[in-house]
Amino acid sequence: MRPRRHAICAIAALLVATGSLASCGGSDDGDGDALRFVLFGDPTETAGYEDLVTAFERANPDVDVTLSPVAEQDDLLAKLTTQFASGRPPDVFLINYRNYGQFASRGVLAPVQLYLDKSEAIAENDFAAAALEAFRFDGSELTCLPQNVSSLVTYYNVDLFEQAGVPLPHAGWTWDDFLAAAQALTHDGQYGVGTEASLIRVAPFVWSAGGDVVDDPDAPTTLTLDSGAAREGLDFFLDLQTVHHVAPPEREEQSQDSEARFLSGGLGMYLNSRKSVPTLRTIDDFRWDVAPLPVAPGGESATILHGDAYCMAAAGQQADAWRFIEFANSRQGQTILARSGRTVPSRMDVARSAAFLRPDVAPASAEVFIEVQPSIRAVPHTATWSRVEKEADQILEALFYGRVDREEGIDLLVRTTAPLFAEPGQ
Amino acid sequence: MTIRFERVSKFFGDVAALDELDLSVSDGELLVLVGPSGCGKSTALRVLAGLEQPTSGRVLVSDRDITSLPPHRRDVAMVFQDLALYPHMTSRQNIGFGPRIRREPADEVRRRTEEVARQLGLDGLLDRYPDQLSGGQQQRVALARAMVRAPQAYLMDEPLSDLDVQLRLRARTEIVELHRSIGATTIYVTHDQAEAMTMGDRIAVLASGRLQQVGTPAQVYDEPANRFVAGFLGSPPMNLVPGGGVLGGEPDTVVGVRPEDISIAADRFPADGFRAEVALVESLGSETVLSVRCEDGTRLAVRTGPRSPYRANATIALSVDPGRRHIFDRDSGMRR
Amino acid sequence: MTTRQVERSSWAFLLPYALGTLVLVLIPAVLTLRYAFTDFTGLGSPQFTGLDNLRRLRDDPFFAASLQASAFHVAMAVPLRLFAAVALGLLLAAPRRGGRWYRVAVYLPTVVPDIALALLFLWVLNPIYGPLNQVLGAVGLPQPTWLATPWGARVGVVLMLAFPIGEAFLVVLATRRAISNRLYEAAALEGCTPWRQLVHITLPLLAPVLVLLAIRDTVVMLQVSFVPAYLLTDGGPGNATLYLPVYIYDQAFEFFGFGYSAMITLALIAITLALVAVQVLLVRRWRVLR
Amino acid sequence: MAAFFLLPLLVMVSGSLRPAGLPPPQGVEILPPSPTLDSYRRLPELVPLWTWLRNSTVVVTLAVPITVLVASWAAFGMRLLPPRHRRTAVLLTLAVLLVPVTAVWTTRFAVFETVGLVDTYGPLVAPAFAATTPFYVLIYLWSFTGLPESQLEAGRLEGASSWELWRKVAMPQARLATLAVAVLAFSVHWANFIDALLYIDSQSLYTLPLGLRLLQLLNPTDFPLLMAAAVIATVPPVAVFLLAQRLFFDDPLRSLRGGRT
Repeated sequence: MRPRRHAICAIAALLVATGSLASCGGSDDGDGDALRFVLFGDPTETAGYEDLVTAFERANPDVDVTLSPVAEQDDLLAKLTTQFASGRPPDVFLINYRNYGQFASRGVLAPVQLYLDKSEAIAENDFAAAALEAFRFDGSELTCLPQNVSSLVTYYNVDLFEQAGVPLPHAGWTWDDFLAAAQALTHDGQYGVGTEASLIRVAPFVWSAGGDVVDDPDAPTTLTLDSGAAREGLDFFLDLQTVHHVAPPEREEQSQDSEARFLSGGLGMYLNSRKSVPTLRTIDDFRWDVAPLPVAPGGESATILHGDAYCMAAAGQQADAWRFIEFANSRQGQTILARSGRTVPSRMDVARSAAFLRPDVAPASAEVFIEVQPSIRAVPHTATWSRVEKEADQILEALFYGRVDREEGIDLLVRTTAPLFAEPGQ
Repeated sequence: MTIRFERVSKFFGDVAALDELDLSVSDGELLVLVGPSGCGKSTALRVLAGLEQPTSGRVLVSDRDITSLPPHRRDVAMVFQDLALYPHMTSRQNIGFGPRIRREPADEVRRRTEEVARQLGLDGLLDRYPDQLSGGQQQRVALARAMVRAPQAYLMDEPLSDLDVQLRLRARTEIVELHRSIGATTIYVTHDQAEAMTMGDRIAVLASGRLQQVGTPAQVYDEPANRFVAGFLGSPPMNLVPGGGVLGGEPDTVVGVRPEDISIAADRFPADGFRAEVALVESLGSETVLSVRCEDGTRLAVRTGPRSPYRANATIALSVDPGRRHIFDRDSGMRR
Repeated sequence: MTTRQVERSSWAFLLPYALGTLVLVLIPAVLTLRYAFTDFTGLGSPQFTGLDNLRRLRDDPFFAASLQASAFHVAMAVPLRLFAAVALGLLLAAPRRGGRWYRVAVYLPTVVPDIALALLFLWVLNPIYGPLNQVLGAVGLPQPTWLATPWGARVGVVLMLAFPIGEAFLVVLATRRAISNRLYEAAALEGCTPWRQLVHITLPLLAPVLVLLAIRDTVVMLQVSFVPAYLLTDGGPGNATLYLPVYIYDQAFEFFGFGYSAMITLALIAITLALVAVQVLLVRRWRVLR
Repeated sequence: MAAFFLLPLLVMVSGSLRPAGLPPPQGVEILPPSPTLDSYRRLPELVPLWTWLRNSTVVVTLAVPITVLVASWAAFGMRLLPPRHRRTAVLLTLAVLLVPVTAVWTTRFAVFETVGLVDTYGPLVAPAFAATTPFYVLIYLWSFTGLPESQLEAGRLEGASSWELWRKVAMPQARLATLAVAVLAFSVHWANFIDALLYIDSQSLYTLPLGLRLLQLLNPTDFPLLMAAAVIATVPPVAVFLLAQRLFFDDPLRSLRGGRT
């Protein structure tokens, strides 16, 4: 019958049209043989990985790599979840140590330990211990291979410090020095210190005061920020905004976030990881540098790990995936990435090289990222940790900006997150 | 109550729907406003109802100028062509809508609604919705809605045009009887000349916004004031022959004669007669209309009795009583 | 062509749509239904767990918060959006010079992409730079930190969604235009004021359409408010805007709770159907629909 | 009051003209002091704006015609069905409208994965094969039910197949319905965020909505830049809508059936 034949032809034509998009649209992964590498990062960061992939492909002509960058960590998790669920996980993906637990706990990752042990190109002791530690999911075997070992530091506006006659931050400076500097720098719409209000920002203060954020780092069942030394650290952090007003209040922060404020010269100190450096390097109207976090009175110096690692999906092309990871973590591979200035290489030899330290550009004290490494600690990396953080951060923000009563808020913080440590099905 | 239009004009943009209308309606009269569609008859009604403001002129009711009065203060009821029944209300609610709006007491509204319904034979239908009623029933609900108000005047805007022929004939007589029994001034608008002839105490013929003629049906039919009225009333319409032709007349006139005023000579050729060939025979049962072609080519309609013996192509002799001729000026169209 | 043939060709015309719907809507929906009673995490094979997810739903404080957020949202947004659509639809239905441009103006925010609308409202609601607070400040009203307080964020999302009401507006407009003017003239003759015309004629005649719009808007606000809310507030602060679809997204895509999120989806569908049913029953009662 | 609804667009444009880093305005300002197009210049330097625009354009140029075809076919098929079956088809279509999008997010992924369409334009175009939304089928059905049975019968007497009736009788009279569906489908596909978020990985395939999200994450408080991006995302659907506005506002229901502007 004529009408049907026409209709079916048309449908077929359409299907072919969209089908062919599948191959023309999806760059070169149509055959399924290319190695799929998923990561998160902004365009400048992604550019570094593109260079890395190019170098790898030149060295390994038999392997094609498809790079799939996503914008941020939430999106990365969504992407990974759908891909694992559909049975087509990426062969290699880059993930933060606070998020890999939910994959590792379900046994969908291929641990890198065996591959690393057999590797002739790289060895375990090439890498920073603090970074390795966070990626041993069961405490002994290395699950993913760390790519970087960044940590929380203090960026500061040298000019503002000098104008205010405040001594510059230095290793071993204390909370009192920090607060005094912040207070001296806060005036006329200018603020002393900017930070986001989140668990990973609070944690180093808690540790420095001698407390911990959870009851048992290996098998946490609750947050422990409500009492003791942990509470002191939390209080000091919250007081910055609610009592001393040295941090921008919420309406200011919403209008101009701390990074933008620091860039425009309106902020004395800014707490962040190495990730800010490429952006801060665009500053040309004042001098800035980097220093360790301040230490609690009578406490120990502490900072928090910001580290990502390459993980391999158990269902992926493991052999080729490892070849890529091996290359990326070779001296050559990490040197390529170090150029972006955004990461602290997990390979100590690269971290100590000029590729990372870059004496020609700010920050002058880049070695701070290496010197603080002994004091780096990590939050837990259990299966539900990212969920705990998500909920905790909402409440910490309310606390930091004084939206809720301190006691009530902290109580709520502990109560809300407690059930999440043992969320069913996780 | 009496109604008077005084030099009422209504312009829509550049188009005159009413052009200096002067018209009086006396108390208790049923006046039919008739004319082809677009002649301004509905506009006249709407101006009277207050739904349109005239561009100029005055409308007087019982000698009072009501031109600027809002519709509901004019004490007139209107029945619309599409009836305008509220589809979401039952017959009862439709009929009682006006009184309820005017906050009349509920039992009074109820009593009057039922009374009017009885008068119109709507008894069992009060709790039905319009879409559950037949066309004739809907028409009566619309009428009842107008009557329940006991207004000084009824304005009816072609209320029967959506009914089929049978119903229309019946409704026509019903309305006339109602008018007789109520005795309120009524203006009835229609484009149907037969309706106009049968219903009106007087007929007002409108064309292009201008009043052509007012008078009793007989006056208007027998002495049309101009060519337009002559051609508009009557079916088949009056034969109008420029210059008169076989009918005889001056060159600067148009001569008209009604089809029933042409007689057919039975056997002998009359002195003032003329010959014509039958082109078409239309038998309507009670009468027959012949379409004939005269020797000079003029075509005429001739009305004759039932069971006509004439066939197409037959030649017949016709004559016209000169007193039955209507003579109009060729240029002005006015009756001479 | 015989009737049989006509019927066969009609199925041929329906085929692409039927296939598309089957593959893109029905099969995925049925799969979701199945997952709701499993512990499916997206990894490995799902195990049937009976009503476990339902029990978990009952005890989940985040689900309760989410339910509350959605309830407040629907209660605020649906009446506001409907009121605006109806008021504007009736106001602008009358033909007048340039009337079409007013209608275009009302519709325009509806074609703004969600993401652009969300970005715009991040700016509008900005506590210091935002135009809204500037206006509030200019007339001496307090200038809240909109997105930082639970109610501020909820109201902010509602405010944003008060603009894209073009569809309902268009429907009201079209329905109003379909009502014969004679009805209003008849009412005017009875002395019906414009207000009473609205109450006695327009609203009753619009009623069936209003019911449909209310149902549709409830469904839309319950189910589709995901994108703007996700972009504007991402559930915060304090889960005040953790609308059901946002929580479903979080569970499925961030917390590996495929099975559980499917159960929340079922709950969402059940709530939607219940609300629709209540609305239909209510109007049956009021005899608006015959 | 109607002008009130233009405010968002005005605010968007005026916001995009603010010089970056300007201190907060004192009082209400319609236009920023010293307005500048600087944000529009910075935008393509910071992000691959042209790639995003191109990708979005590809998606809508595929999705809109497919939507029109599938929706009009489906509606014409329903029109040909005997009334009883037609009613069933309409009810089923309405039921599909009630299925929440959240119900198919994850499981649709599995479907796309099976046919290898993940991380292609496929998932963005795919909804067009289900007419984008059943609503568009109903628009066409409304238009086609205005088509008298006699026209179809007359066509059949001439020997026209159903296909020819669709093409030569039904579609020419439903031109306005086609325009309406095309305009609506354009704005839906242009704004499609969630499908892009879920099923697109490669930045080279990012459509504009996903790109805007990336921009928001990168520069959360650079409002002039964000507003400029919002303006760019908004201009095409607004332009398309303005081209077709007659149709929507003169007498929507009649014009869908009437076939002529």
